Amino acid sequence: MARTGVFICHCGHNIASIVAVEEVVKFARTLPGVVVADHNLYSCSEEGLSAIKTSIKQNNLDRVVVAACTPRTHEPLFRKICEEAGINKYLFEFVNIREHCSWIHAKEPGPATEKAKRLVAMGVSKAALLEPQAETESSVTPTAVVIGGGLAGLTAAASLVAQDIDTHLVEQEGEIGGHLSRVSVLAPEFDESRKLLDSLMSGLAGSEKAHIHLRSKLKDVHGFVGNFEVTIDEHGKELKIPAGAILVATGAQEFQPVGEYGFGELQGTITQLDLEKMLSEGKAPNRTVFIQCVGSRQPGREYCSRICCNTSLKNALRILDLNPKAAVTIIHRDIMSYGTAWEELYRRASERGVRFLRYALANPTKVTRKDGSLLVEVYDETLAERINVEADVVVLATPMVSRENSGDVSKMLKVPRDKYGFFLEAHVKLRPVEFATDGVFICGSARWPSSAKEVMCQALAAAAKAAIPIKRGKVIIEAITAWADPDKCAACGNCVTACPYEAVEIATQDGKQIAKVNDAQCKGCGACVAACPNDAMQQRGFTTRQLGAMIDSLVKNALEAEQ
Amino acid sequence: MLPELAFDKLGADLLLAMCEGHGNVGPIVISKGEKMAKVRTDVPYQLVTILTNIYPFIGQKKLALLCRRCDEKALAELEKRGLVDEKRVLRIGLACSADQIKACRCSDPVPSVVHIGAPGKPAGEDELMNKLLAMPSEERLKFWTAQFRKCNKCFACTLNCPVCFCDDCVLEERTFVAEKGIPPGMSFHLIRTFHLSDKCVECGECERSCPAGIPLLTLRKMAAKDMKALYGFVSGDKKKVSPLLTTLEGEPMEDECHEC
Amino acid sequence: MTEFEPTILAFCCNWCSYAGADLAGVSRLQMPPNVHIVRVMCSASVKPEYAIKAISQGIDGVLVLGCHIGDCHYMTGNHRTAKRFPVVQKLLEDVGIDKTRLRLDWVSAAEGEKFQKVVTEFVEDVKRLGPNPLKEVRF
Amino acid sequence: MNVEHVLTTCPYCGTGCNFYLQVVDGRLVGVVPCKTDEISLGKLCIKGYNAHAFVQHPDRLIHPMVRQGGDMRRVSWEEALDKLASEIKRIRDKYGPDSIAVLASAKCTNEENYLFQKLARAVIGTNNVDHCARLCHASTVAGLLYSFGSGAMTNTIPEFDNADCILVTGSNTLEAHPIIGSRMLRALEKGAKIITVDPRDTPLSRLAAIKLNQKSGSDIAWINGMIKVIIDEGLVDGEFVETRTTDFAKLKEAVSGYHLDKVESITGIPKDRLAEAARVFAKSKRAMVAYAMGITQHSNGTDIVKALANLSMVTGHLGKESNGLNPLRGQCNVQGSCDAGGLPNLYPGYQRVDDEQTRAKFEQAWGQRLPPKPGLTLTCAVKDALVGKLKAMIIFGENIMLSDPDITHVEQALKELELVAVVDIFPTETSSFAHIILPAACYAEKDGTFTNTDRSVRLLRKALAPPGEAWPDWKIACELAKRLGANGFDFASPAQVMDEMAKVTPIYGGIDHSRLDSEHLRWPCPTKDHKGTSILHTQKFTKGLGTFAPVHHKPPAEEPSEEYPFILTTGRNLFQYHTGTMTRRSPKLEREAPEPYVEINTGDAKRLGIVDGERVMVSSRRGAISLKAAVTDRIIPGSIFIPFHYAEAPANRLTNAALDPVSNIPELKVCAAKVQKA
Repeated sequence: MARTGVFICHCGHNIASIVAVEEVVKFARTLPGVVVADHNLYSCSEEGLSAIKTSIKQNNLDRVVVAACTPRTHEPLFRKICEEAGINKYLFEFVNIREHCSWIHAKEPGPATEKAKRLVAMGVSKAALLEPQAETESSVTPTAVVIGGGLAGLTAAASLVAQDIDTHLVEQEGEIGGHLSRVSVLAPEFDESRKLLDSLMSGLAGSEKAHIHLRSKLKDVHGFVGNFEVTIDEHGKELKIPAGAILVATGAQEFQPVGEYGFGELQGTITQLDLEKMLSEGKAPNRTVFIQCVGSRQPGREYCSRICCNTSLKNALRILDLNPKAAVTIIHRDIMSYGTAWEELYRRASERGVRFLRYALANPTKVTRKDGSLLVEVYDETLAERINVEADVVVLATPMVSRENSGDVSKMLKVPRDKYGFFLEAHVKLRPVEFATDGVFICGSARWPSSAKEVMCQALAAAAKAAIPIKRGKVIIEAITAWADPDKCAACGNCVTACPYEAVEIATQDGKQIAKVNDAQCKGCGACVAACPNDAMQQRGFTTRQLGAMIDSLVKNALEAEQ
Repeated sequence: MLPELAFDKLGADLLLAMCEGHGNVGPIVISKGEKMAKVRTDVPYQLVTILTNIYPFIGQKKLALLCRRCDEKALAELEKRGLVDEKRVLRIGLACSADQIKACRCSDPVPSVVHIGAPGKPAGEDELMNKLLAMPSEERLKFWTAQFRKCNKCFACTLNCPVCFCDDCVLEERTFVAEKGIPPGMSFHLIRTFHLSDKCVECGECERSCPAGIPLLTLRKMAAKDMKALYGFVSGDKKKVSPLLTTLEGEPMEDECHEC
Repeated sequence: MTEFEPTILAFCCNWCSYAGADLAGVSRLQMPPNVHIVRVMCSASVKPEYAIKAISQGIDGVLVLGCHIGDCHYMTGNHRTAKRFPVVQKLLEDVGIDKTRLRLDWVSAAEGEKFQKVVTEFVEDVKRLGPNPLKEVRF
Repeated sequence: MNVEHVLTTCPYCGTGCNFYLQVVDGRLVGVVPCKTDEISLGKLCIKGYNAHAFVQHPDRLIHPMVRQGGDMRRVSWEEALDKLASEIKRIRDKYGPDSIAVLASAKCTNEENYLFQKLARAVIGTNNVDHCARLCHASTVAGLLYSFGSGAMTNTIPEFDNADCILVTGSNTLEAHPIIGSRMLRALEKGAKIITVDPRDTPLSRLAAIKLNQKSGSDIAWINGMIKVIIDEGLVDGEFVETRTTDFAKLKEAVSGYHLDKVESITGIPKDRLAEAARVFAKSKRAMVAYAMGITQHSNGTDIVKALANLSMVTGHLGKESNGLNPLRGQCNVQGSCDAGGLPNLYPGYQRVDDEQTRAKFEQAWGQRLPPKPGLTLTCAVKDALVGKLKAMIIFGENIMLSDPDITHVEQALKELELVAVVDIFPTETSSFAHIILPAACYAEKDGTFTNTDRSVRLLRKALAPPGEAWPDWKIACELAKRLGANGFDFASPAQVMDEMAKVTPIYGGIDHSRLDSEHLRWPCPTKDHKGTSILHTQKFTKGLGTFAPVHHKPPAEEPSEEYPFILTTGRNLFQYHTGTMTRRSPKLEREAPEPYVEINTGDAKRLGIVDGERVMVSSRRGAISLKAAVTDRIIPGSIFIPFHYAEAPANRLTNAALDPVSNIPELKVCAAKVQKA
């Protein structure tokens, strides 16, 4: 029989003002296996924690249940306390009676208290069946592979090399730089991108730690954090790179608005990158019209590409610098020039006579050719009238879209993408530059269209994160992995099919075919558990007996109470 | 004659069939040269189930068995899960008699190759199923609870099932089947139906061997109808992966929100 | 006779729906206190057996909440969830249990409101159905 | 490689289902039902499906063993049998033959039981031969012999299918005889009305049209009550009573006092429900009564059986298809072991040992003088051992240390004995007291016949060799007899034994193994060309006229008191069988019912503050056991139920050894007990 301690947190007034904590404590004392139940003002405070610790020792508890806030933020803390008090941290169970109870039932103290009791009972019943777990360690190859040689990839690579880590930079083009090399100046500061590129390159060129692979494509990835094997195709010949971490910096690409506003047909309709080229050659047209949100913020591609407005503002000003008499019009749906520096750019543009006309998706702008020049017919939402603007050049500000090969990369690395094909980080706030797949990191526009500055921040962050396992030299795998009970397993292979990470295989063990799970490869999603027909597959910390017991507990405390 | 067909034509080492003996009809396994009494195809033994019991012991030998359409489908379900090797299991196609088809309410009675018997016409839809589906749900629940109340937990339905491949059945566990003792109640039958939803070949052996006379085949047919309606899935096709294990890739995704 | 208060069991995945529930809490979004959440890592790990067990034992409704399709922390986990549960719903119907007692839905970590909406709706739906008939059945 | 499907008979309850044992190269891998079997129709219960599981269990006894000081020493068969023979001789010479008792076995074949009783009577020279039938249907044998002249099921198992009404009392049929239960379910589907009378809610009673719960030990009251209703409302089958029975007047007089109010106060059965049951039963065209231990295991068990016989005769529900009185025998061969003469007062075929001519016949057949006076019953043998009158017990496959009442006394008795020889397939609670242990073959390892509860004589076919040095019991009996200097034990096979048995046993006269191999025969089967008998008493009763017995309600030997407020009743559950020697070694069965428990009514539990699954102490005047409480509405308030399978909490520590004066069956179904939190 387990010796369980239950600790209910007041969280100041957050819980206690709604849930009758003492009542829950009294109830908890009646639960099977509970030897002590107590409450703290703030369980996570110093005295709260030490109270729990002493109680564990005094009552030699072997299970701890804390009913407080959410495990997503506080579980590590309480697990640590358990360890310090000398019991395995996996013998701890968290019950959420704040976010999932007091805060959302603020007007029903009575029912909220009853619910809290039931939740605690469920937690206790699970805790009783928890088992101590040992976290497994595995070694780490002190090498990083960066996929993509644009600003993101370069920055990350440079940072890794600077940390004295062997780094392979894999670029599919014939030259390093990506978009950076197709853009001459970077707003809002208008400094030359060339300089930035050179400084990053010099960081790499000098070091024997840096290995640059041009005209190289990712072909295959195997293994897991610390022990990947990355196969690339370096113009024709195959190369296998053992690596500890992988950074995805594949960037994005400019959307080609074929067919829109006569793009591709009408001479003079171009994209931002075409314009960048013109400007870099010192050519500045007399009459320029920018059309914003071409192919974005519309059905099918709802997102805002975030950088196009600023790019147009930057280029409008550059045109005026090169050709002060030039007429520049920006036709937009909203100008997104967020942040002080960018807003300043917008102010300067309007001061220097850039015309801003606002159109709506409902009344699309038309571009036609009329005796020698382009005629842009726009319905201005502000004036509520149709305006014709003549132009030599019409710049179509199109969004960045995901690389068409991002799908292959996602499959090879087993990392998710959103529906637009951009990669999805593990958690937007908590783990912004990591993937759920340990040892694989994300930065730059591959995740989301980003400005140079954002790209670099992300790249440095990703490099820093990637360096952690490499510098530590070992990775610890959280013990929520799955295992198969050899006595029950019928080797039907459902788990193998279900596993998104190829972590399960059917192997022969003393003459019998059974499923085997590779701990390091298992991410603990439990897909195999649900797929298993006879309950042979189990996930540590979420066994079917544990969850089954929670259901039984709810039945007992909710339904049998009814009668 | 069966042995000739099995041993000489198909090149089997063993033959599994059912024949007369001791005033009864039962299963028999013979090797080449061994005698065998009168074969009786009118007694519906589930030969695939019998095969799976002895399969682990036959080593690399080839075994030929009398194979109705349902046996054929059961073998397909086992093969695609890597549980039997098609090269070691040879089929002697047996087309069921009209009576058998009627008794099984069988909608798919003709094996791909017919060695014995004449192909018969499929039976119509399961009358009980249609009757039940036409009922208001309260009635339906009454019907099934009354049926399940008779369950004596003998496990005949799983033991005799050709596509139940687990030695240790989850229905023997308390984990999911909460009810102590007998009858095991609703979860027992629902879980079993779910487990079979992507593999049941509607051979009807569960119903035939149920001492309580619960219309289990009808329940299976209902599930099969559901799988068809949901995923166009029909079991017994070696190439078809269970829809419960395939992903939705290529299928349309709903509109999303990403900013967290 | 007091109004029928259903007992509802919910499975939430650690990455999206559980976080969504947390957000709902942080945002103080009020909802009926009938739902009891069991945290799992991914909706793909929720065995249909749990739902069947719960409903067989008289639980009035079961909610399974995962990440939106395409957003699964484990790439394709919730695809499988999406395949499995409609089957269970059908089977429940086949034996005469209203399938609305089992609901599968997607709630992202950002969708506190959606979590509130789903919970409130579901509790309403189950109230409309009344108590789980299996509560009364004696086998 | 060699794969065989061997058709044989189930070793568990008395239904006698046939099935195929799957044998692959000497390894037993499974059980396949026999779809053409007239009894089982290709259906089996969970025990049947697991009948292969224990056979090759590592615990099997595989060597003869002899006690030496504290522990058992492995010896050769020679040594073991010589020792046994010399011990028997020594004790017989010193104390006389009646100081020795042979326990035959309901788990052994007819042939073997025939040899056991022949060994006792013709070789050792005592009628002290008995077996566990004493504990189950001794009262049936006695009661029905009195009423009908034959103590077996009057009808056959398949006939349940076509009954319009089935009265089931004292039988948890779906758990104890699942496949007979499934026949009743078939009848139910066809619209038959099932009436159950039982202190417990059973899986069957939950499906019954009329469900009556009587207080344990009040059976004669409700039966007489029903008879009174039937007489008062003119529902008697006059013609049947007139032409086929005698002493109706006595019955009429006897039941006249059983007004339904009085009956209700004794039994707790609401009077109108009882009256309704009486009408339904009497008015049905085809009505069957099925009963078991709940009726027989009482200190007035014989009278209760007679009462049921009265009920059947009054309504004329006898001697016709799907009309009859049917004791459900609990073990694979308990019918056969009685048929074969494993009883102290009866030779094979229910021929009395105290009848001059019969004895002469057997002396002639066996070439030996035979003891004239009936021997000791099992229950009396234990009592005699306690007082030192009995000195030796030769026990073939019985586990009296768990199956018999008041095992504290059984234990003392066994300790008192100078010789305890146990022949069994597994070590048992009883064998731990043995001086000599002999390893036996189990059902799957030998040929022979079982006679099931509906008198079908069914073949066992050897599927594989016994483990180690184990021998079939028939061989052991023969070898022992020879060492005791006997002739007439040179049998080469059980078939030859059956041939001898048939010669001296009229009801088996026409039966031999070669016929049985392809024919379904039920005794009486007097001649080789006789097809066997399905329905008994069709034209006349075995004894001529059926005799009504005026019997009266008598309270059980022990009634609830201040100190022991509960009525304890014992029995089986679906997953275990008797003392568990076989089922508890079958993983899937053990897993379903792994531990002892006491069923207690929800209300009573609440009152005592006991929650489901909690450990409690149950005690009676004879002892106490600790086990888990199973709180349920499926037992009536004031009663508790404990299955007797579990050595770790043996129900028979508590039960009362009060005996029925006629049949010596103990009152296993009623004793006073108390329940406390442990």
